[in-house]
Formats: sequence, structure tokens, C-alpha cells
Amino acid sequence: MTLDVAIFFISAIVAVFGATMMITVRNPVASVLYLLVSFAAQAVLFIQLGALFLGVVLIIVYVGAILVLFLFVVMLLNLRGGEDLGQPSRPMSRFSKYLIGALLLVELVFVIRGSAGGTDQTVTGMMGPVVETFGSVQDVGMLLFTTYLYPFELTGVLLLVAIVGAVVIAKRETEREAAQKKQLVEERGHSSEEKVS
Amino acid sequence: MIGDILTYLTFFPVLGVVLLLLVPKERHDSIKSLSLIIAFVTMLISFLVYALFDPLASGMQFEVNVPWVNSVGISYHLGIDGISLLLIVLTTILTVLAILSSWNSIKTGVKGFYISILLLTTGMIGVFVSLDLFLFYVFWEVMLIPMYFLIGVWGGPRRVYAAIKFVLFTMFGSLLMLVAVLYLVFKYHSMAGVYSFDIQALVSMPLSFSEQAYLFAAFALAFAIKVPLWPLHTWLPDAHVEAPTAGSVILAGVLLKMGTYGFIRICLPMFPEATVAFLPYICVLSVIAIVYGALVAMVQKDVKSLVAFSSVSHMGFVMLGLFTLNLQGLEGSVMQMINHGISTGALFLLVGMIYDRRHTRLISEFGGIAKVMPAFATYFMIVTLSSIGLPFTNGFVGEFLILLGAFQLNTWYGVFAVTGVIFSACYMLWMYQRVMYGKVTNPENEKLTDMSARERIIMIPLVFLIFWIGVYPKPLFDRIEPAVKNVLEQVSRAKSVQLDPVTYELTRVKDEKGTVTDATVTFAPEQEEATHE
Amino acid sequence: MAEYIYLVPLFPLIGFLINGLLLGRLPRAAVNFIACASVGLSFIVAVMLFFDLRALPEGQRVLEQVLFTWIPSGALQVNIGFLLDPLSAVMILVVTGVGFLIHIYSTGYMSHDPGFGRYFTYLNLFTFSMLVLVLADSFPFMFVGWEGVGLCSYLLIGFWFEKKSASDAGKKAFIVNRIGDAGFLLGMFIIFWQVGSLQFTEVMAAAPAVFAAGGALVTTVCILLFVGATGKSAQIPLYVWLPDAMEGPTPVSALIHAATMVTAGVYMLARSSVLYTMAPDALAVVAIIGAATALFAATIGTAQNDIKRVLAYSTVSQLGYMFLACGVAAFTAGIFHLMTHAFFKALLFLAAGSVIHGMSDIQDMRQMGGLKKYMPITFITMLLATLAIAGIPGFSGFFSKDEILWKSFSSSHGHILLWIIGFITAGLTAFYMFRLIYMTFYGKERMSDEVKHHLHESPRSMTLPLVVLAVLSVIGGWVGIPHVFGVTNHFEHWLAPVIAGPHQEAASHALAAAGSSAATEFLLMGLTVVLVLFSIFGAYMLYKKRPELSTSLAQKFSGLQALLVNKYYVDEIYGALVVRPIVTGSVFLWKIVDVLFIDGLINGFAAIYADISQVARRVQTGRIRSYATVFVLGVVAMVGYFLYW
Amino acid sequence: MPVSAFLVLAGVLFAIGAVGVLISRNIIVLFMCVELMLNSANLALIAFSRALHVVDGHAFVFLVLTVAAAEVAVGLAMVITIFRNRETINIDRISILKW
Repeated sequence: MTLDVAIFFISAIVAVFGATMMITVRNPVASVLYLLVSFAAQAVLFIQLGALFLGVVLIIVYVGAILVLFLFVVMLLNLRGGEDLGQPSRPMSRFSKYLIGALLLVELVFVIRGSAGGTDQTVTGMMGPVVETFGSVQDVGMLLFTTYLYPFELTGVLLLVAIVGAVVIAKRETEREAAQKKQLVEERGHSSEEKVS
Repeated sequence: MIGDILTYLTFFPVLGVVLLLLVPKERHDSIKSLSLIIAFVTMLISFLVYALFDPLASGMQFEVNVPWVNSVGISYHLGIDGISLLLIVLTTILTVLAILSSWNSIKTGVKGFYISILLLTTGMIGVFVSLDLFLFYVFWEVMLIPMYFLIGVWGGPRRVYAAIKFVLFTMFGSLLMLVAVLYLVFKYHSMAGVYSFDIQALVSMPLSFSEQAYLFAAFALAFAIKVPLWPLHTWLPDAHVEAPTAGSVILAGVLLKMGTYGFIRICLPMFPEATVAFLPYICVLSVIAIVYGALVAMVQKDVKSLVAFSSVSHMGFVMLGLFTLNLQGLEGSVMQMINHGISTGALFLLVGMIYDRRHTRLISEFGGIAKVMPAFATYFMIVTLSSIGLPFTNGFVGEFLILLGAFQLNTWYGVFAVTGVIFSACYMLWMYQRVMYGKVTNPENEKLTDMSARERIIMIPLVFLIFWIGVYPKPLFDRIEPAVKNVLEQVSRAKSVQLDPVTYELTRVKDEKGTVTDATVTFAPEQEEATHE
Repeated sequence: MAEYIYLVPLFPLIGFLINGLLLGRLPRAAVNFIACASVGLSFIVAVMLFFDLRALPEGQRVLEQVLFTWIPSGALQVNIGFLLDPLSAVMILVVTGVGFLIHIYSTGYMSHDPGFGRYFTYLNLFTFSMLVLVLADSFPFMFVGWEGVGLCSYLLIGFWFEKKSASDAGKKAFIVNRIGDAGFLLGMFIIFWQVGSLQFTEVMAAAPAVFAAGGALVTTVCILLFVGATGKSAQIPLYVWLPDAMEGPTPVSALIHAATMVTAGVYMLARSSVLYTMAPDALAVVAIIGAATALFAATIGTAQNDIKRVLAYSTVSQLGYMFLACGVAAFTAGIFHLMTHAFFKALLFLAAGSVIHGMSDIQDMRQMGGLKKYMPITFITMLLATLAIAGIPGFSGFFSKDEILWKSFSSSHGHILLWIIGFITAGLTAFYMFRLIYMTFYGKERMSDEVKHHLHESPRSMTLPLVVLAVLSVIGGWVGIPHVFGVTNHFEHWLAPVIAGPHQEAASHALAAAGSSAATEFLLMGLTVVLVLFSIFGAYMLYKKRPELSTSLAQKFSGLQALLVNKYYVDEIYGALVVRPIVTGSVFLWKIVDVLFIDGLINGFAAIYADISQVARRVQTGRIRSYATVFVLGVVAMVGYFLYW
Repeated sequence: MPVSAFLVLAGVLFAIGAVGVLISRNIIVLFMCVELMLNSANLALIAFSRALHVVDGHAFVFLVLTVAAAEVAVGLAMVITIFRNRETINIDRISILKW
């Protein structure tokens, strides 16, 4: 067992474990932390695959920013796992959903195996060595600023829109707006009554 | 410039819509004035078309034929003959009057209202000028949307029900029509090797009898709903009662004519065998519509629904005239389309005026109006007389010719249709009596003001038209006649009929077995011009 | 000459336009002047045209003028064109002449009514329409006038529209007329269908070639045209509107419902005489209906108490006479009676109007009496008219009525029964007319003091037309003194070129049998005169000498009395048999067929869709997880599909 | 290591994420599951990229990351608003948009 294989299996086990725990624990804080674990393991895999830059980005952006944001929200809303989440699903429905997931997994494996059906060595075969700079900041940067310049710029716009959107959505409405909305609702209700009569 | 006049005419209202979009929505006066100017200029353009129209030439005039979507043979093909010419002029006139009539009665959503009306105008003119089935279908559907909003937004209490009913009825028919159109186009492709949506090209295509029958049925259903032919008429009273005045005027004045226009432009020329075969059924339905509409109109409590049912009756006359398949019947039918547009439009305008004052249309609420509003009563009387077809008003000319034609076709159609003349007098005069005559019993009616200058301006052109067409309809006949003769010639391609070249009368040829065999006309798309002559 | 014909209807049209467009803006005097002058001018033109026509040689007395094409549609070419021949010449003289007098009379009669402008507008429009009717050169153009007079009749009957009875009566008149018009239209259609033209000259010329004499087609045409005539001229079964029409102002009753419009049917029959002589069956129908109407209306007339209603039923009855004449192919006699009737009946109505005017709008004869000394001119003129209508020898009515009776007996289409009915009717006519005279002008003054106080003779503008008409009523018949008196019948001679019929053969026939028939004619004439005198005496006994006798008689025959007073309950029967079922049926069509059935069917379909959607929409739970489940299932299915198929 | 191993792992993570979406009633956890699925796709992309020796896959991963970030920002803003108005994070209770 080479080091490579060991790193893969350890990371894979950690990633799957984190993901599984994330969806099973009741406390949201714990969920976030398990996801963090899973992401960290995945970042290791990224780097193992030569995506040094992306692995780092994953850690910084996902773990450092997004998951922290999740944590913020969970704490802001003061969620502790004791919230009313309604009736738990019936066992049958729960089971059927696991079954669906399993089916999906089996199919995905078959897809991978199918495409690996024999001929495509790039998938089934061992990965060969790559150039030193593969996946480096420079390498990815060159690509993003040349071939994918427009999509890249568009992501900027997307982020801007997301920022504005998030602010607008999360903003507390002023009293005036609330009053207006109330009035509007009343009018609607009134006119719909008329329609009925 | 002149060659493209139909394009200008059709799309000028759209230009108006664009301009209207630029006006802030609070500026009601600017919006109203602007849309009035646009409608007025459109009317002037249509007058110009009328003036430039050559009454002696047969065939289409002002034709424009530009390939549009070549791969499927869609072209931008416009052109008019005498029938569409008159209907266009009617449309533009009624649009101006409709805009004037809503001057003070539409207070909410003013901008949207006038945009709808102008879009509607484009749709209506578009239907009348299209010579391409695709274009025809597009304009046909374009009309639907503004009308839906006119009824559904600015209508009465049950406006949503009425609007949806209107749209669903019409949609149902037009989808069948679309299927039929596509069938025609593919059929043409299989015969000529190219696609074409061109009406004139499709007309010359030979179709077997069963094909004709199905296609005729599909088109006829779409058109019959629009007319509306009994028993597909029930959307009409609801739509009329709920629609705002301008909507009713355009609906009754022009939209109903779309159905009959479709018959005369598409059904009759394209499916002559089927036309002859279906003739008895449609005639019977028309006669039922005439009598039924009149009888039901008699017992209505709401003035607008009375007028709506009278429309059913009058449009029954138009349908009967179309399917008499003789010159008098067809000419009378086209005249009746115009006349019905004028007199029913005028009736709705008048009802709108009284509605603006009293906010009710129930006959029982009125009485003695002639005393407080003498001018109104006079105009109402003139329009009433025109509606019941008194000689020397426009209504008579069309009705007389239709009855004459129907009588020649089949005595019994004539006899039963004539009773419509009697009943029309009954319901109109009874309504007039209950609204106008007697003493003022309702205190709310005591202080009604007589017609304003604006309202008089609306009515005067209509009254003028009523008498002009009633006394001197010759200019109209001159323009209708070549077009009608063309239609008859095309119908005469049916093997079961024979056209008298002098009187233009179609007579049924009785073959031994009484069955109509499939058409075996040789088909030569290149020589379609030749087959027209 | 011919190019002036259009002036005759044009003047009233101009009057109508001026008065109508400037309604409410002209002073009373101007309105009166314009209205009268326009009719007066057309009377002058009519007289000139009459003399022009007379100056022409006998065979060529036809003037035609075409203004422009009205309805050009293939083979159907209808012109706005006029046809002046001896028949229409007589008619325009009557219409403009009597019309002019009535216009003048109206200026006095309507002098206190605020609606005078509207009144004269309608009246001028009526005159125009009537002139179009009689001058038209084709059936459709005649129909213009035909419906036009119907419209004016509607407007004028309902002139005081605030009264429900008035507007009801107007509506009834129009609708009943429309029923007749429908028949007229159908008749026209058959003619066009067969002949291919609707011009009078062409139709009449082509008819003998196109129609088989006595055939079903021509009979149908004639009967349909006659249906039109029954509507306009108030014959059984469509007479019901005329008595109600008395709701209108009295001059209107005189002009429209006595002198001119109601006689349009007779004119139309005379105009189509070529067709009618070809259809003996149709003639028989006309004669029977005419005779029946004459008798029927006369009996009702004997029991009415409203002065105008008596005259109305009298009009119906006299119109029956005219149709009786037409029905025995004696169109000339019909037109002759039409003319004399126009004089004396217009006079009767105008005089009655004068009475009503003086009586402060009371029309019930039971509240009158003894008016002779208050209204001498009215009395004398009305008496002259009554003598005329009763058929006292020498007066105009005598000649015309006698000719009808004689023709109904002697004509090849006549029958002894028709004569008997006419004979009885003559007696009844004399009876109810003198009943009217005695109840109104003689006996006790039964009016209230208030009314009596205002009682006065009418102004000059009203009495002058009375006098002129009285003169005409007396001498008007002298133009048509029958052959039997040894003079030429100018009137018959004048009309001969236009009127088809057996007159040529009848003339020779009559000459052949001159010896015996002259004696018969005198015998019948004498019988009639005796009956008339006897009836007058009866009326004198019952209503002048011993009024209590009439009341006791009425009590004795109370059933009959009630039947007559209620006009045989015809209105009620029509209401129950025609009007009610139509209205109920219409409500049924609306509520049941339209709303319940058709709309129910369509809304039912919509409801079915709605119900299906009610079930289907449950799929749309709003729960993201269920959507996601379905979504993932879909993905699984799709991937599975691509993997294994 | 064969690339298929990484792909299978990506598949496993994806399936776990999917199951999480299906069974989770907590709206925040649901969100995190979506993130997990996105990232499993990233993993597959990078694996392919490595196998084919093309860096383009990295560019895509980068874009996916950006989209995920934007999505989270907006999504969490919505969660906050919803919680503020309805006092719940139960996904099943947020079901007005139905029928």
C-alpha cells in the first residue's frame, strides 16, 4: 500500500464519515462542523489530484467563509437542535428515500463502470504523472483570464447580484413598507371577495 | 410609399403604442389625446386607402409580398379587396369612436387601456389585410390578448368570468384552425414540393372531398365561434355585458366580423365542395340563430345583453347570406357586416352614455328618458331604426338582399328568416318604450343631463353613415361586387354546382347518385394566376 | 313634366329636414309656415303634374323619372325612381291635398302643445313617405315609403309618449304592420325570383308570360302581398292596431289612419292589379276578408262610446269595402272609394277633433250632447260627412259605395253573398254614424259645468279645412257617377290604362246585358237607400227620440252588448294565443336552453376540468422535499433508461 | 490510483448529499447537503481534469465554487427572513406555494 493509496482511503473515509454524520445529527452546529470535516478531507483529495490552488481555495472559501457563514446563521437564529421540526417521517417513507439514494449510487457506479467498460484507459487506468505546474495558481489563472475570461467576469457580476440580493432579502422591512404591504393585502382580499359575490 | 400603404396602416397603431409607452402613466390627458390622434391618423390612412382603391379592378390591390420565413414558406403577404377594404374603414372609424367614448369613463389604468385598444386595432386590421395564413393566424391571436384585458381589467363585476370564457371559446376554435392550417401547408408541400402559407396558393390546391370536409369543419368551428353562430354564442352576452363600452363597440363592431370574414376569405374559396355540402346545416343554424337570438333578446332585462342577443340574430343574417351562395345574398351579407358594425356599435355607444350617467343598464331602472334627454332619445331612435332595418337606413339594404338571396336558395330559409324582421321590431321597440317612454318614475332619472358635445361628435358620424349607406349604398356595392364575384367563381370550382356567368348564381348540379366525387382538378402551382381568372 | 316629379316628395322632405334639424330653435309661426308651405308646394306641383298628365294622349300617360341607383346587386337593380301614371296622380292629389288641409288644421289643433316642432317634423316626414309610397316605380322603393309611413304612424301615435297607452299603441301599430310587411317582403321575393326584376312596369309587363294564370305561384304572391295590405290597411286579422292608434293626436288620425296611410294597401293592390286578375283564388280571399272586415268592424262600431273609436272602426269597415271592391276585381271602384273616403273620413276625424278640442279633450260621447248650438260649423260639416259616408244619394259616398256594391254583385268575381254583407254593412254604417251625430250634437248636455264653460267653436285655422273638406265630401263623388245614370264614368276612364282587370270585357259584357242589368242596378241601389234611411230612423229613435230605449235594449242583450263593447275580445285572444306564448317561450329559450342547457353544458365541461385539476393539484404539495424526491426519482429513472435501454 | 476511485467517491458523496436533501427537515442542513453535492461534482471534475491532463476542469470548479458562494449568500438571507417571519426552520412548514 503506497502512501498515495493510504492518503486516498483515509481522506475518503473521513469525507464519507463527515457527510454521513452531517445528515444524521440533530444539532445544526454539529452538522456544520461535520461538513467542515468532510470538506477538509475533500480538500486533501483535491491536492492529491494536483489541484493545489483549488484545494486551498476550498479550504479558504468553503471552510473559512461559507461554513462560517452557516455557523453564523445557526447561531444567529439560536438553533440548538431542539427546534420543532414537526412529525418525523414515517419509517417507510424514510426507508424509501434511502433506497432512492442507494439506487442513485448504484447507477452512478454503473455509469462510471460502464464508461470504463474496458476501453477508456484514462478512467480506469492508473493516473500518470503530470507536469510540475499542473493545477498551479499560474496555470489556472492563465486559463481563467484568457479562455474563460467572459465567464469569469460574469461570476463577478453574479457575486455582485448575490450580495445585493442577500442584503435586500435579509433586510428588515421598515414600518412604512409593512403598512403598505398590509394595505395591499387588504385590497386584494376585498377585491377577491367582490369577485366571489 | 403608396405600395406599402397597407403596412403603414396596419402598424401605425403599434407606433402609437411605442409612443404611449414613453408617456408617464399619470398624464391621463396626454395619453388620451395621443391615442386619439394615433387612431385618427390611422383612420385617415384608411380613408386614403379607400380613395386610392380601384373599384373596377377585380382581385387584390395594394399587394405586398415579401418572403419572411423562407424555409417554411411564410411570407409577409398583404393585400385587400373590396370586402376587406370596407371592413378596415369600419374598424378604424369605430376605433376612433371607441376611444372618444371612453374619454371620461375609464379612470384607472388609463395607459394600459389605450395601449390595448391600439394593439387591438393593429390585430384587427392585420387580419383583414393578411393574405398569408400564418400572418392571418398571428393577427387573429393578437386580437385576443388586448380584448382579454379590456374585458378582464376594465369590465363589470363578472369581468373575469366573461374574459376567460371569451378567451377559452376563441382559443378552442383557433387551435383547431391552426391544425387545419398546418395540414394545408404540409399537403401543399407534398404536392408542390415547397411549403407555402399563401392563401391564394392554397386556394388553388385540389383537395379530396373528405379532406375538404374535415378542414372546413375545423376552420368553420373557429369562425363560427367568433361569429357567433348558434349554439356557440353563449360567450357573447357575457362578454358584452361585462366589457367596457369601448370593448363592446369593438367586439360587436369588428371582432364578430372576423368570423364571417374568415368564412368568405378562407372557407368558401378553399373548400367549395365542403361548402356546398355543409350549406344546409349552416343555413339551418343561421336561421335558428336569427329567430332564437331575437326571441331571447326580447326578454332580456339588461340593455347590453339585449343588444348582444340582437347581435346573434343579426350575425345569423350575415351567415345565412354567406351561404346562400348567390350574388345578392353574399353582397347583402357583406353589407350587413358593415351595417351591423355601425348600428350595433352605435347602440353600445349609446348604452355606454346612459351607463356613464346612471351606472346601471337594467331596463327596469329607466323610463321616461325621452323627456329628460330628448337628443339622446332621438339618436337612440335613429339607431334603433337602423338596427331593425328600416328602409333608407343602412340596416335595410343588407337584410333585404340577404332575405332575397336566402329565399332564392330555399323558400323556407327565407320564410323563417323573415320572422326575424318582425321580432327585431318587437324587442327593439319594446326596449325603447320601456327605456324612453312613459313618465319618469325613478327619481334618479330626473336630473340626467342630455348629450354632451363629445357624445354628439361620437354619434354624428354614425348617423351620417346610417343614412348614407341607407340611401346611397352604390359606392359600397361597386367595391364589393368584384370581390364577391371572385368568391363565387372560386366556390364554383365545386363539381356539384354550376355558376351562371351572367347572374352569378350558383345552381346545384344533381348527379345521378347524389354524391359528390373527389375533386380531380389538375394542379399547377406555377400557373395559379391563370386559374384565378 | 317628368323631371319635376321628384319635387313632390322633395318639398315635405325639406320641410322635415328644416324642422327636424332646427328642432326647438324655431318659433312656432316659422314651424307652422314651413310645414304647411312644404306640403302646399307639393300640392301645387301635384296639380301641375296632373294637368301635364291629362294633356298627354290617353295611351301614353306614364311619366317616369329615375334619380339614381339605390341597390345595385347583380340582376337586382333598384332605382330611386318615380312613376307617375293616372293612379299615382290620383293618390298624390289626395295625399298632398288632404294632407295640406290637415297641416293647416293642425296649426290650430296643436297650438297649445309644447311638442309642436316634433309634431310637424313627423307630419312632414309622413307626407314624404306617403308620397314615396305612391310615386315609387318599384316594389322595394315602394317598401321604403311603406315602412316610412309605418314609422311615422308609430311616432305620431306615441306622440304623447308619457302616456303608457299611447306608446303601447304606437308599438302595437308598428309591430302589427311589420307582420304584414314580412308578407309583403316574401311576395316581393317570389316576384323577383320569377320575374328577375322588381320594377312595376317590368313586372306587370312580364307577369302574364312568367306566371301561369290562376297558378299556385301567382296566387301565393298575391296572398302574400295582401298580407302586407292587411297589416297596413287594418284588415282581419291584423286590424287590431288601428282602434288603438286613436291615442295619437286627432289630425294624425285623420291624415294617417283615415285618409292616406291605411289606404296604402288598397293602392298596392290596385298597383298590382295585373297580378291579382291572374289569381282568382287570391281575389276571392281578398273579397272575403274585405267583406268580413267591413261587417265585423261595423258591428263593433255600433257599441263604442269613444267618438274616435267609432270613427276608427268605421275606417276599418270602410277599408273592408275597398278590399271588397278589389276582391271582385273592381280596383277602380276601390280607388274611387279610397278617394271619397279620404274626403269624408278626414272630415269626420277633423270634426271629431274639433269637438274634442272644444270639449277640453273629452272623447266619451256619453259626456257630450247638444253641441249643435255651441259648434255650428263643426256640426254642419260633420253632418255633411255623415250623410256622405251613410250613402245618401248625391253625396260622394253614395256613388263610390254603390259602385262597390254593384260590382260585388255583378262582377265576374262577385257573389250575391258579398253583396248581402256589403248591404248589411251599409245599413250598420248609417246607424252608427247617426248614433254618433245624435249622441254628440243633440239631446241633453251631459258634460260637466267646467267643460261647458270652456266650450267654444274652434278657431278659423281648424274650421276652414272642415269647410273645404265638406265641399269635397259632397261633390267629390261626382267625378265617378256610374254609367247607369247615362254619363261617362270619368274616374274609371281616367284609371283604365293602369288598372288591369276585366273592365274592358266587363264593359262589353255590361253593354251586352245593358237592358236587364241597368234595371237590376237601380233596384239594388234603391234597396240600399231604403235600408240606409231605415237605419237612420232607427238611430234617431234610439238615441234622439227615446234614449231610454237604447239602454233597455242594451240591458236586454247584455251579452251581445258586452261582446261588442269588448270588441269580440280579439285583443285578449291575440294576447293569450300569440303574445303570451311567444314571451313565455322566449323566457324558456333564455333561461332553460341558453343559460341552463348550452351554458350549463359548456360550464359543465369547465367544471369537469376543474374537478380533475382539483385532484391533480394535490401533487403540488408545496413541500420541497417531496418535489426533490420526485426529482431524484426522475433522475434515477432517466439514468437507468440510458444505462439499460 | 485509478481515477475511477475518485469518481466513485464523488458518487458516494453525491448520493449521501441527495439522501440528505430528501430526508432532512432542517432547512439549513438541507442547504449544506446541496453544498456537499456541489462539491462532489467538483471532485469529479478535478479527477477528470487530472486524468485528461487538462486544466480546464479547474476553471469550471472555480466557477462552481463562485456560484455556490453566491447561492449560499442569497439562500441564507432567505432563511433568515423566513425564520424572522415564521419562526421556523422546518422545511415542511414552508409550503405556501402550493395548489
